[in-house]
Parts: sequence; C-alpha cells; structure tokens
Amino acid sequence: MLRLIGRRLLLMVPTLILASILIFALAEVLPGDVGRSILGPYATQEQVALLNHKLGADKPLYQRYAVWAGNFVTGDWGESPVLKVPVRPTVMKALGNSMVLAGFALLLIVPISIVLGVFSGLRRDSALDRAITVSTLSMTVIPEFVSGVVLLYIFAVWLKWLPVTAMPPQGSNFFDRFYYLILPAIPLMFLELGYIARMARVGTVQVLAMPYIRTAVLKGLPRRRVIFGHVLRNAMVPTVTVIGSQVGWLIGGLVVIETLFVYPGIGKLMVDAAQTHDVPMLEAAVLVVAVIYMVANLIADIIVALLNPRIRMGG
Amino acid sequence: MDDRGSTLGPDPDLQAEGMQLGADPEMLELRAEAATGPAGQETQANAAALLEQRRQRRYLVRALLRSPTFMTGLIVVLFWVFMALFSQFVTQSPTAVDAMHTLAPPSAAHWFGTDDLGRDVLARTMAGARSVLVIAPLATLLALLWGGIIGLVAGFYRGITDEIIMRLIDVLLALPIIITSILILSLLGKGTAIIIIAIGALFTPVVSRTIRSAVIGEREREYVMAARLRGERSAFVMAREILPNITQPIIVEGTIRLGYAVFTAATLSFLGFGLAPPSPDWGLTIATERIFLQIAPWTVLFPAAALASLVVGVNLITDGLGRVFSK
Amino acid sequence: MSDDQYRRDYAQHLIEQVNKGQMTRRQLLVRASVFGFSATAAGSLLAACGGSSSGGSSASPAPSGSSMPAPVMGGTIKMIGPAPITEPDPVTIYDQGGIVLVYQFLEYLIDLDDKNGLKPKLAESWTANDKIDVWTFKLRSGVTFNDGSPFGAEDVVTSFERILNPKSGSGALSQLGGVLSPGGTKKVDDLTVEFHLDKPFADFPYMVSGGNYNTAILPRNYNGNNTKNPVGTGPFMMKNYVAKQSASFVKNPTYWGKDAAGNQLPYVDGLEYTMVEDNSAQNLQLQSGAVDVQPQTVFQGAQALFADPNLRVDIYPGTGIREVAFNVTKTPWQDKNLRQAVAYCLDRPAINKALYDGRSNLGYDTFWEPSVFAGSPPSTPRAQDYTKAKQLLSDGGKSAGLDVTLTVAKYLENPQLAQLIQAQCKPAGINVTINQLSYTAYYAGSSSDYYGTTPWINAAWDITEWGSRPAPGIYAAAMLLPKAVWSSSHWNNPDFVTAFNQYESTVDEATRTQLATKLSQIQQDDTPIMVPFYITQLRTQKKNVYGIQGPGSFYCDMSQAFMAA
Amino acid sequence: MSAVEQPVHTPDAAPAALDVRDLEVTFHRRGRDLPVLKGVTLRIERGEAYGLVGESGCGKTTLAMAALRYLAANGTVDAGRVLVDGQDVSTLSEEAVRKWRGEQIAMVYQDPATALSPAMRIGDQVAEVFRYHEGLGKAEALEKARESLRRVALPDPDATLRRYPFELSGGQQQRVVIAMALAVNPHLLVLDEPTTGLDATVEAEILDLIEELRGRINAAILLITHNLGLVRRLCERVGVLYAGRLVEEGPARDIFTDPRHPYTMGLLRCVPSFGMNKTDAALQTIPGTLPALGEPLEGCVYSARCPMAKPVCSRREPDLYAWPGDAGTRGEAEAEAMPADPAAYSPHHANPVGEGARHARCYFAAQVAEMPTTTPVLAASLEARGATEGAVLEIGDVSRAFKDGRKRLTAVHHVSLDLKRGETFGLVGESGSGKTTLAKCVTGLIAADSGSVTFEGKLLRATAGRRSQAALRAIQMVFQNPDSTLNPAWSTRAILTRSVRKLAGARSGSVRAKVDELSANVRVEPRFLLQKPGDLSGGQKQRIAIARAFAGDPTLVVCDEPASALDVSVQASILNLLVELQTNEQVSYIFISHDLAVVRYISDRIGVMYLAELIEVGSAEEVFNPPHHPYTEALLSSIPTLDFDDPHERVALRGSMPSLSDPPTGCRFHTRCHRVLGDICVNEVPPFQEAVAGHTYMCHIPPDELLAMQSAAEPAAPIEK
Repeated sequence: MLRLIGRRLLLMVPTLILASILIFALAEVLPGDVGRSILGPYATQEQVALLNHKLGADKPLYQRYAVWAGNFVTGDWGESPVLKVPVRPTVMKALGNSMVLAGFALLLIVPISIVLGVFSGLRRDSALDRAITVSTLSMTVIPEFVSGVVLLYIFAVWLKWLPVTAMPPQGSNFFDRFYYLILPAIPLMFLELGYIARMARVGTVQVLAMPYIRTAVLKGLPRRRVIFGHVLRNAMVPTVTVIGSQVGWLIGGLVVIETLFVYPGIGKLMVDAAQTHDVPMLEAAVLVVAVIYMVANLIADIIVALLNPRIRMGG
Repeated sequence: MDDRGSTLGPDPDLQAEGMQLGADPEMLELRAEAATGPAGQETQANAAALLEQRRQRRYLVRALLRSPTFMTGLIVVLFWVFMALFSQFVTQSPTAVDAMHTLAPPSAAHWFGTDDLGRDVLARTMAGARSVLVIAPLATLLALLWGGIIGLVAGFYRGITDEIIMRLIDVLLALPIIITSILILSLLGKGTAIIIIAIGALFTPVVSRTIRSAVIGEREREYVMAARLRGERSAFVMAREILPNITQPIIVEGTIRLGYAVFTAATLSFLGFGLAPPSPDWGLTIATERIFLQIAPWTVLFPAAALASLVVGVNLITDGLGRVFSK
Repeated sequence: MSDDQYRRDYAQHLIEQVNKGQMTRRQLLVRASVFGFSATAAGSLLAACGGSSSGGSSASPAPSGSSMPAPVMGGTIKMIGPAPITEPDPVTIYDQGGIVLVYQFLEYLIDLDDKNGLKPKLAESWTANDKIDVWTFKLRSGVTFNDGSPFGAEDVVTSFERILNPKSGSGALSQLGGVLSPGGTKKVDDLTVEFHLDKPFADFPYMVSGGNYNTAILPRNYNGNNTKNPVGTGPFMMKNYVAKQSASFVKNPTYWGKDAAGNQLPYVDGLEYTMVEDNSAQNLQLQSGAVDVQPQTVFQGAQALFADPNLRVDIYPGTGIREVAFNVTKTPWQDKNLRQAVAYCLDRPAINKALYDGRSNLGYDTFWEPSVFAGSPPSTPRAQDYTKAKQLLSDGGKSAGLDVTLTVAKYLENPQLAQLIQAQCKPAGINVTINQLSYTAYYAGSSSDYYGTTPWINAAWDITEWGSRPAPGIYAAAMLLPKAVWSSSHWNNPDFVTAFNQYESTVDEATRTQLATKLSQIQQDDTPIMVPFYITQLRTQKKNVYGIQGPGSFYCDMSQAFMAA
Repeated sequence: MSAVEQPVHTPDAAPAALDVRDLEVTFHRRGRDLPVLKGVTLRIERGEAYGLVGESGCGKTTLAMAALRYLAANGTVDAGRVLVDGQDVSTLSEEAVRKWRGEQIAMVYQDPATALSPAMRIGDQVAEVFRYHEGLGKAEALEKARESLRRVALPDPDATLRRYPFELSGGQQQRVVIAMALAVNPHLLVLDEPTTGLDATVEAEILDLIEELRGRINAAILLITHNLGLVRRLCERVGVLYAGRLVEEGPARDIFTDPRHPYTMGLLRCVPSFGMNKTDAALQTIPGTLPALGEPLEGCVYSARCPMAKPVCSRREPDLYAWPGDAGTRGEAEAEAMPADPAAYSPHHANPVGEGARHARCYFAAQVAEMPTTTPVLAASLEARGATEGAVLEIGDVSRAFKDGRKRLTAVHHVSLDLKRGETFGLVGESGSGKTTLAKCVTGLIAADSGSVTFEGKLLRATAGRRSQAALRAIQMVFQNPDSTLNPAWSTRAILTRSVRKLAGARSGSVRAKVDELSANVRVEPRFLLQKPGDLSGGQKQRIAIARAFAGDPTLVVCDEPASALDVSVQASILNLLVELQTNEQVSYIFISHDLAVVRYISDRIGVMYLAELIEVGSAEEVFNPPHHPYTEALLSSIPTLDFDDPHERVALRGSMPSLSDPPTGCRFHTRCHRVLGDICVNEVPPFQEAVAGHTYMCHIPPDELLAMQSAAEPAAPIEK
C-alpha cells in the first residue's frame, strides 16, 4: 500500500516535468508576449522590446525554462512579471479558495450522486430509474454558465435568498462562508452529478449481478444488510475512480463559475495568466492544479484499495 | 413465487447473458451440433435459427418503437435534425437584423421574441441546431478515431510504447481542460472545422484510455493469438481482429462524448473560442445574450431549452437503446 | 505678454466666438478651462456672453449637481469594476481597472470635469506663451504626499521625464511623442514648471490632465513598486491590494482638498474596490445591493440597471468611439468609393437604437464629436442610402458585389456592431464575413514586430474601441496622422496633415473652428474610418451615492463622493 | 400441458426435504416465452442425496433457483409447486423467505471465487449468518464462525477468519462457502456444480469433505452437475434432465449400471473410461445437440437425437414410466397402440405413472441396454500410424518467468522434452503448473527467457512475430475457450479463408476449395460457414478452430485443453476428430489437459508438470502405472470414476500449491508429498530416475522402492471399466 502510494507519488514527477515543459511551450504559441501584456497595445515596439529584454523574455525558450525550473524546484516560484506579486502566495491563496469551493461542491455532489445512482441501480428499469438517469445526465451537459446564470437570477436577484457573490464579507464566520458557497456550488454539482450518478448506477447494477450478492441473499441476510454490507462497498469502486478523475472537470468548470460568482480562485487566475503570458504564474497555477488532480486520483485509488483488499494487499 | 420487484432479485441480464457464456449455461445453444446429426433435423434447426434471427431483429425494432424513452428521444432529435435541414423554409432568416425592434418580447410576429439585434429568436433557435448537429457528432467521431488509434496502439503493443503514450495522456489529463483548449485553439485558429478538431482533440485522451482498456481486455483473447500464429501484421490485428470486437465500448463512449461535445462546443463559444457571430449556434447565443437574461429572458431561455432538449433527447435514445438491448 | 494679459485677451476672444454663434456656451467653458480659467472665472465669462444658451449637448449632463443632499461624512463606498490586467503601475497602466485605482490615490496636474473640461488639480493655473509652445504651470502649494514628503516642481519634472523615457514602457510616450521630449520639462521654482514643447500645441493642457492617464504625478523617488508602497497626493491611500481580487483605500488624512464649505475631503472613510471581469456579474452585484458604484457601465445588459429603482445611472457626454477602420493600404479599401459605399449602408439611428437604446449620439465618420469638441460637424450624419452605396460600388468597379472580412474582438458591443454592419451591408451587395477574435488575440502581435503583425493595426477592416479622449488633437495624433502608431487605417492625407498642424498651433478659436470643420470634412469625405456613433458614458451608483466627479468612464474622482443617509 | 394434481406420497409420511411437483418455469426474453422446465416432479427425502445431471442448458440450475425462490425477474413459475419441508415456498412472506433461506435451505455454488464477497473478511462473511439468523453478537458470531470453519477442516481457522477471499485457494474458498451453507444446519443443501473449475486434487478434497459432512449433518442434498463421477460418489438417487424434462430417475447405482433412457445411456458412453486409449476405440458420442429454448418439440424431447427413435416417438411424448414396471410393458404397448392420426391422441399426462423406485421416460426402456452404438468408424487404422523416428520438436531447457509487481513468478523452469512426428504428447498438471506457458513458448506466443526450441532440426526464433511463415504454418495451436478462440466479428468462412491465405499461401481460386475441404474435414456443414461464431455451438466453434489450425497442413498442433469447456458428448466428438485428423495428416500434438482420462485416451507419451517443472515423462501407460512420481500418484487417485466397485483409496495431498515466486527448495513437491523421505527431499533437487526406458521421473526414491510402495498402497489405476 505504502509502496503503491510511493510509486504513484514518484510517477508524478515526470508528469509534472512534462506538464511544465508543455506550459512553457504553450506560452510560446499563445498570441502576444509578456512585455506587450504588461505595457498594453498602446506602448511602442521599442518599449516592449526593452521590457522583454529586461524580463529575459527574449531569451530562447529552453534557457528561460531552465532558469524557471531551477528556481521552482528550489522553492522559489518567482514573481509575476505582470502583476508584480510573488507567485507562491497568490497561487496558494487562489488555490485555497478554489479548494474550498470545489470541496464544498464535492461535499454536495458525492453523497447526492451516489444516493441517486445507487437508488436507480437498485430500482433498475423502474420509471424512477429512468427519471434519475435522464435528468442527472441532462444536468451534466447543460453548460454551467447557463445553469449558473439562471440560478443566480432566481435565487440571488429575484428571490434574494442567497448572496450574489461567493466571497463573504471580511470578518464573516466560518459557516457564513458556506452560505455564500451554496449558489456557486450548485452549477458545479450539476456538472458532475450525471456522470458520477451514472457510474454509481452502473457499479450497483454490476455488483447486483455478481454471484456473491446471490450468496448474500441466499444466506438469508436482510435486504438492508445485503445493500450496505455487500452491494455498496463494491459498487463504490468504479464510482470512486470516476470521482477522482472528475476533479479535472470540476476545475475546468471553476473558471466559469468563478467569473460568474466573483470568486478569486485558481481557474480565473490560470486563464488570466495564460492570456497575459504570465508564465511563472501560469506554470505554478497549472502545476498545482495538476498536482491536485493527481492527488485526487491517488486518493481515489487509495480509497479503491481500501475498498478492495486485493489491491491493498497486492500493492 | 418469483422475486420480481424485489430490489435484490437476480439480474435478468446475468441469467440471460451469463447463461450463454457461463460454464453451465441455462440458455440452450441455438445451433445443432452438426457433425453426426440426422440431416433432416439439421435443416430444421438451421431454418429455425434463421427464423429466430429474423424474429429477434423484428422484436428489437418493435421493442424500440414501443419504448417511450427511446421514442421520445428519437422524436426530439429528429425534430432538431429536421429543423437543422429545413428551418430556413419554416421561419424567417436567423440573421435578419431589425435594429429598431431589439429585445422585443414574444409576440404574434416573433413567437419567441427578438434578440439584441432584433433578430427573430424562434428562427435563430431553429437554425441553431445546425452547428451543434454538425460539430458534436463530427467531433465525437474524430475523438473516437484519434482515441481509437492511440488506444489501439497503446493497448496492443503495451510495454514501453504503452507506457510512453499513457504518461503523455496522463500529462494532458492533468492539465486543466481550459488550458488545453486555449492551447489547441491558439494553435489552430478558428472556424467550424477547427472547433471540430479542437473538441476531438480535447476528448482524445479520455477516449484513448477507454479504448486502451478495452483493447487490453481483448488482446489476450485467443483469436488474437491465433492471428499472431498466422503471421498477421500488427496493424491487421489491431484494425481487423480487435477493432470490430470493441465496438460496444466505443459506442458507449461515443454516446457519452456526444453529450459532452454539445457541452464543450457551447462552452468554447462562451469563452470566445467557438463559432463567430452571426451564427445562431446555441452556445454562442447563450453566451452573448446571457447579459440580457434579466431584461429579455427569452433571448437566453429558448436556446438554452433547445440545447437542453437536444441533450436530453440524445440521452433518452442512449438510455432506450441500452435498456432494449439488455433485455 | 504677461499671463494676465494673455488670459484677458483669450477671454474676450471666447466671448466673441460665442456671441458670433461659432461656439456653444458649453464649448466656451471647456476652452476656458483649457487655458486655465477657474470655474468661477469661466462662469463670469459665460455671464458676459449674454443671450440664451445655444448649448448643443444631446446627452444630458450628469445630474449629480442637482438636488444633491448635504454631504454625509464617513462610511465606505464599495466599487466594482474589472481587475487591472497588470500591476496598477501608473507609469504603464492602460486599462480601465488600473486607471480607476490610480485615480484614487494619485493626482494629475489637471483634472477632467464632468463635461470634459479641465479643472485645476495639482496645478493651480497654467498659461502658454504666444507661440503656445511653452506652457507654464503654477503648482498648488501645501500639498504633501501621503508619506509626508512635500509635493513640488521636482516631482512633476521627474514624473514627466520618467514617462518620456522609453525604458519606462509608458503608453504616454505614444501620446506625447512629437509634442514633448525628454528634457522639455523644466523646474522654474519649487512651485513652477515649464513645458517646452517640440511644436506649438493648443491642446497641451489635456496632455497633462487625467485624460492622459499615465501622467499622474508621482513622488520624485518613485521606485516602481506601486502596489507595495503606494505613495501619492490623492484623497485616498491604498491600504491593501490583492491582485485580481480587490483593493481597499482609506482616506488620506492630510489631503489638501476642501469642499466649498471648507470641509476636509474626502467625505468617506474609505473605498473598497472589487475586481470582477464579467459585466453581467458586476450588474448582478449592483442589483443585489452588494456594491455601491460601478464607475463604468457597459450599455449591453444595462437596461436592467436603468429599470432598477435602487440605482441611478448617470449619463455623460463622451467622445469614446468605435473606430471602424478601413486599412487603405489593403485591397479593396484603397478605393475611396468602396469605403464610402459602406458608410452609406449604415443605418446609424438603428445602430444607436440597437446598441445604446438610442442613448448615444449619431456619428459623423470622424472622431470630432461635435457636442464636446469645438468645430461644427460638416453636415448631418450620413443617412442610409443604398442607391448611393450601389452607385459608389459600381464607381469602384464592384457593381457585382463585394466580399470583405471584418475583424473584431469579442469585447464590449463590438461583435454586435460588426453584425449590424454585416446585415446592413448585405442589401447593397457587400458580403461581410466576420472574423471574431478573442480580445487577447485581437491585440496580440509578434514580439519582434508588434505593430507590423497585430490584427488591430493590420487587418484589412476592423473595429477598435477608443475610450474618451478629451481633445481631438489626441485622437488625430494617435489614430489618423501618418505617423500615428495606432493607425489602423494607415491613412495618409497631406491635406489633413497640413490642416491638423495648423489647428494644433493656433489659439484663435475662429481659425480653429474653421480648421476643425475642414478636418472633419476631409475625414468624412475620404472615410478612412467610420464612426457610427459617439458613445455616452454611463456610471451606475446606488440612489444614495452622490458627488462622484469626472466625465464618466474610468475617470472617477471619489474625493467628494458620499452616501446620503 | 395440464398438470394433474396427484399426491406422490401419502400425507402422513414425513414431508420431503424437497418436493417439486409439476414445476413449469418459463423465461421471457425479447418478447418470447421460452419454457425452461416442463412439468418437472421430483422428491428428495430427508438426509437423502439426489443428483441432477444433464448437459449444459437442460434446466438444472433453474430448478435449483426455483427451489430457492430466486428466479430472475424474467423467469416465472407457470405451474406446479415447490415444497421444502412440506412448506410451499411461494406462500412465504418476504421476511419468512429471508429466514427460510439459510436456516432451512442453503446453497453451494459453482465458482467459489465469485461466490464470496471480495471485500469482506472471511470471518465476517461466515459470522453474518449467525448474526442474522441466530441474533448473536459480533464476538459470539465470530466464535461460531471459527467453529464452522473448523468443521470444514480449514487449516488454521483463526487466520482464515481474518483473511479475504482472494487470499485463499479455490479449495479453501469452497470450504468457506460450504461452512457458510451449513452454518445453521439447513434441511436442504443445494450443491450447484460445486467442483467445476477446481483441480482434480482439489475436487477430490471437496468431495471427501462433503462425504464426510454428510455423515454429520442431517441435510438432504440436491447435487447439480454434469459430472457423472461426482454423482456416483455422493448420491443415492439420480435424476436425468433433458431439455427441461426429467427423462430418467432412480437409484444412482442402477442408473449408472443399467440406464433405461437412451439419453442416460448416451451420456454414460461418452465418458472415456479411464485407461482407454485412442488405439482401443473411438469415443462414443451423442449425435445432434440440445434443442434450442423455445424450439417446438413434438413427441419425446429426445427423439431427434435418439438412435432408437421410432416414428411414434416424435408423435407423442412418453410418460415417465416406472421401471421395471410400466416402462417395459405399458410403454411399448402404448406405443404400439398409438393411432397414426395425431388428432386422436388423448391429452397425455407427463407425471410419473405408477409407483416405483425408478422411472424412465421412454416407450422402449426395455431395449435401451441394446441401444446401437454410434461410434464413428475410424478412417484408418491407428495401429498402422505409429510414430516415426526422429524428433520433430525438441524443447531444450526452456525457462520462462513473469513479473507480478515485485514478484518474479517462474512459470516454466528448465523444461526439456522432445516429440516425434505423428506423436501425441500429453501434458498434465494442476492449474498454474506451467503447461500453457510451455505450450506458448513452443508456438512463440510467449518468448522463453532461456533455452531453445528446435523444430525439424532448426532453431526457432523465440516469438511468432519473428518466425518465418513456414515455421508459423508448421506449428499451430488450438485454444481452450471456444467463446474466444474465434473472432466473434468474423464469419466462419472469413476466419478459415484468412487462415488458408496466410498459412497455405493459396491463391483465390483454390482458397474456396481449400476452405470447403477443411470444413468438411472437421465435419462442419458448409452452411455454418456463413455464420458468425456467436451463432455456433461450443463444439462447432472448436471444430472451426481446429480447421483453422490445420489450414496450412501443420506438422505440430498444440492443443490447450481443447475440449474441457464442452459437454461430455461434444468433448468426445472433438477428441475423435483430433484423433482422426492425426491419423490422416500425420500431425504431432502437444495435448494439454487436466483431465487425466482424456489425456490418457489421446496421448502416446505423457509429461507431468508440477510447479513449473516437468517431473515425469513416459509413455501414457507407464506414467499411469507404478512406479510413478508421487505427485502423479496423487493426481490419479483423485479421479472420480463411475465404477461403483472401485476400491481405490485417495491419496490426499497436503496443503495447497506453493507460490511460483518462492518455490520450495530441493524437491519442489516435498511440501505436499505423502512419500517424503526426509531432509534429502528438502535440500536436494532430486535426480531423474528411469523406471523403464523412456519413462523417467524426478524423485529421490528409486524405481523399485517406489513400485513397491505404490503397489502396496493401491492397485493400479483401473484400466478396465
């Protein structure tokens, strides 16, 4: 088990290196350059060239990468040439905000989608099953900017039940924060609900078809015991894996939600950094998101291993 | 005395399918053991088998026609296909600007009202089906093609090839999708073809993963070994031996991706990377008209409802097909 | 000629102009302010004119002055607007977010009033020599930076030398280029500064006003670390700046400003600025009551704000335009006929209606907004005339039709404008393909040759948004003169150049008005750019917020703002 | 079919453990009603063991599921009743059913690996039964679970309680399932193919266990199996099911020694009796296949395949006559009197007619003993064939290991052997002993890590991809699983055509002819060539697979358990086919099987593998007779035979197979050997001893000593039936 975790953590290193190289290359193909981003379209060519030279942005790609990577691994994430703020605290704060939002959304998504999925799996082919399957899947493919705007309009502007932003005023207590997060979390929930519920349903249906469920039923166990003792645990395996991999989508969805709900998160930071050629910021943001993604998958795999002793012990 | 209705009854599919494949199938083998049987009996069996095949096909069609899920989905999707093909004959031009009558509420002249440029929302909603119905299926096919090739190669060769491909795919998957799309669209430019390519590319890693695992399940099967013992080239084994047998996961993956393709096309438009105005594309319309949601909700709600209905329609078809086939 | 003599002459000249009907009363006020008249002095000038007002503004001036309750002290005003794209360094800022922030803690020699006139700020008065190539500014005494250091001529000189140095990267260099060179700013004494210009320039005061936003006066030892150690003379001090999220300000207790009643300014204790890119999100926040002020409101989607009983939307006359530029060096726009043909296709009232709810002013295909800038418009705006357009097309050899591409950024109402142009061109046989780019892509260019590659300068036909410019000369210098770096049209009309140079170097308002008319006519006739409308500026605030100064847009002086009970 | 309600037993008799009356079960699939059970009546007394046999798809499992009230949602009971302990199970409430399952009726399943909850500790799974049926607390239930595990003779029950299913061997898993089933002393125990998929040695263990437990528990047993040997060992009474019909029923000994239904007779004749060799005779088969579900059947369900069938048989279905009573007299009389006009038939009643211990559903039960054999005539004399001199294939010191995580599993360890032209080399051993890996090293599907494979004097490349087309053509393989051996997406003709093209190098004109010839050779009718594998029966698929292997006139065909997934009658026909092809084509076989009787039948020489090593090689007869390796001895003793007079004592192997990653030192078999000498076995790798020329085994015990030991312990494995 520990070996599994160790191996996976080790595997992250090449992935991150490749990712960071890719981001550098990405910054190259994106239109514009950092000097122009800082000085705007109205600065003269000479000024931009001067600034680029000062920032070292006119050096060859590999040189810049080497410098950046060298600093990064020593813990020096540098300063954003565009925003003139140190990268690490900025990224970490944005990440923290996003994690709170995504975490809260997951807190809603996971139980709801699992309950819905398992329920429709148990009631397979019933009208309810169809309703759940179709409605959750449809929610998933309705873009979050549509659901977000509609929800915002209904609950914040029209009914005024919920706040229009996701950030509570300063000095609010811990629980206020979640009150502010309810509205943004719902479109995110929609985004993931269908896929996870579908997996939970499939997992349940598959497990119900397994001979050991027959064993459990024919042992004369009460239905509750069969479901909670035998079905759920095994049905969760594909679901957990999917939840892990869906963290990527969740962060993708964050960009729009963060814009819509005025939330200073990592998604917005990333897109802005990409558009302004803020390479240190972009690199750091993308890499922490990649780490989050991989860690989420690792956690999912660990949970799978916990659910499945074979993997746990074989590992 | 059956346990029908019980949540924990045995799974009908298990009994139906498993029986055919299991070591002690309850379902009877449909064909005669030809070697030594009396000829008359065989002919009879063969005729019965053909009859059975035809019956099954007819039954499937009938069951689909009777399935409310499937039919609803089919009608919805066909409606949009029809609209995409013929909307210009049914409604006014989706791009006819009437700057003096902008954001007009639904009326007899404009059933769905007008948008910020005075265009008929009904006409635009109808015509908006076109781009989605071109982009989403083609992008899905493209993703299946690329993902299929990558998945086949990785799953078939395994070893170092697989390792390298999967690491690269891991990297792509670890990158936030938004960054990937910006990258792709910055590289490629714009236009419908580019969007199709971009969405296809975005979905490729996921698809190739799915197909890879299907290939891995298939490559150890004995018919693949038989092909290798025949001296078949790898490309032949992948394309002709394995590929036809992983159509099931490919179709499932395809239907899931189709829904997401609609979603992604709309999101790309929202982020300003998708189609250009004055396309009546739903995603684009929702993104641009979104600011009028409060004062002229019809500009957003109708295309949103259209988008949702198409998506639900696709899902209903998928769902209906799955249920009928699994019976 | 002494300053006073000069002023008296100029005052007399202005009064004559008004009385001759060559200038509106409003324009008088504006011109007077350019030449350093105080508001009171200008008021007495106006009184001297006598007669009825011939003020020609179609946009109603801001109502902030009327029925304003008594100021209330204290409280924090919450503002909302876009985040600065970069660090809000006053030397290099170029975007709305940055300008709004800088405006709160820094000051300019001259400020813009809400009619685009000039009012003294750090400069108490200014005069020009006869040739109007040397301008002398008297600085306000008793002003200190909020770090305690005194403000003086040294600060002004270093501020201008800084932005004139190409290494600073300041966009102001583009504006001041050819007008003021390094070394041209001279300290006379601690409170007097002289600007020695490269050429006579009548609108020079605008160049050192808030309208040229990079000219904010920074302490002489400014080290570029603005967000970390913000030092300025402004009414507020930046307390906290979180990139991409928020900025907060507290009042500057040692601010020099006092209101008419002698109260210490600013009224409020502080400001909070929330950074939100998305306009709808900003609007929703306003409607929900979470914020008090949106310095710049975008028309699209603002209808809800107009309808909101808790909000007040102020409308200011503006000179902001959408420049629909024909690149005259590219096919087919070398041909004037074709450019005119397009201009005759536009249904300007309809465009105004569609994009601005009819609240903007119709455009004359020149940047010369007649209600703000002196110089009467050449004629009425071009009306839609397809017969003429078709004739022009056939004159241009394109009677069979014309296929062209219009490049536009997905920004503000530009895509909608493009679509309207597209739709309105179609009946004349002009098929317009819209090439919509992201904002970034539209303004992106290769690092080796930006102006040779960026779409906004190099597309054959594109739409570029221009914020308010306080003086027409600024527009011309930046947009239409042959050497203008931002010339999307690449227009080079010797008549225009000659006339413009004359215009800039004369103080005689009669001549200026004639020249202005001529410049407008040349522009309109040759049609290097189309200007379908002049955008009025919207500012939205809660009903109880009063006293915000400035001509709309991001020029937002909060020193006299307050929240009524 | 109207079921006439009629008491089988007098009411005052104790209720039977299971009493199934006129049970009719129908499955509904894709809009069709498919009758699976047609009026089945059977009765199992308390303490009695009843074997239900029949080929795959006869309806055996459906009967069991109906008895447990656990039919799939698409299956319904249309008529009849199931009484367990006199209680009609259809009348029970949900809660009562729950209690009834486990307390009165319990089941042991076919595949123990999937029958146990994979993520739950063994202890919890067993304890569950006590917690929910006896209301015990956790600790007490666990204590009782430990007791249960002890009862099924699981070694170290304490450790087992804490284990997960995957940590146990197949045999141990099945013991756990049995422990669970017997936990609350049920009245009826249903065993559904309890040993299928287990190795012979393990199967024997499980049988021993069940036999032993039978003495201690009071449960009646319903054993469902296709393995007649199992029934012989365990059951007092036997029912034979065919196409949803009970065709014969009676005491086990009688049924096996004196079957009175042609189907029963056919089944018995298909099984190769141990010691029989291909040179003796071809195997018996049953012609035709089971009718498809839902296929309309007139008259006797078996008439289409019955070699004794007369016209009357397909006109009206015979009753289940008592034997030797009615079946011999009334049945034939009724058949005689049958009017030719079907309309004149009286509605027949399919229930047992007349009291008696035996019943047979045949008009001509009296003639079954003289049922004509259907042995296909061999095309050429096998004796004349004979293996030519000179090795076709030489395997020299081949080893192969796999990586499993960090472990290195040696699947083949220094194996050498050779093979002559036209010879069949049988490879036996428990699963995981390396048989298949060795075979794949020969064909090049797996590259050997070391060692050489020489074919016709030439060294072969390690992998198929690098071998010449000629080498590929010459060495082909027939695989185990009929469902995956053929590409399901291709038509049968396409499969054969491709093989002919690639292997025979034939041009298009001759390809068609060659394909037709091949399919004729494997007795597949041309019309089946149009179909896809999914439409073929398992036997047909294997025939096509064999045809494919023979497409390029191979010199050597590796057969990896080609018939083990098939029913006995099909298996027999496949074996016959292989023998026939060998006779005609002079091909050599490497034949892998865990079924010793099959290997014995088909092989000229046999190699026994244990834990990656080839531990014994010799002629078929010699290997199966002492002196042989103690492991071979154990394997042989574990075969369940049909012979009721077989007195042989089973040699119990200790423990389960050690891990391939860490094989025992010295003799690899010493950890389980019943003839272990002492330290020498632990420390020294044993030498190959030569029993007779050409028969060597790897053991420290010299041949004469071994012969003495083994002769004393048991007689030679039965050759005669």
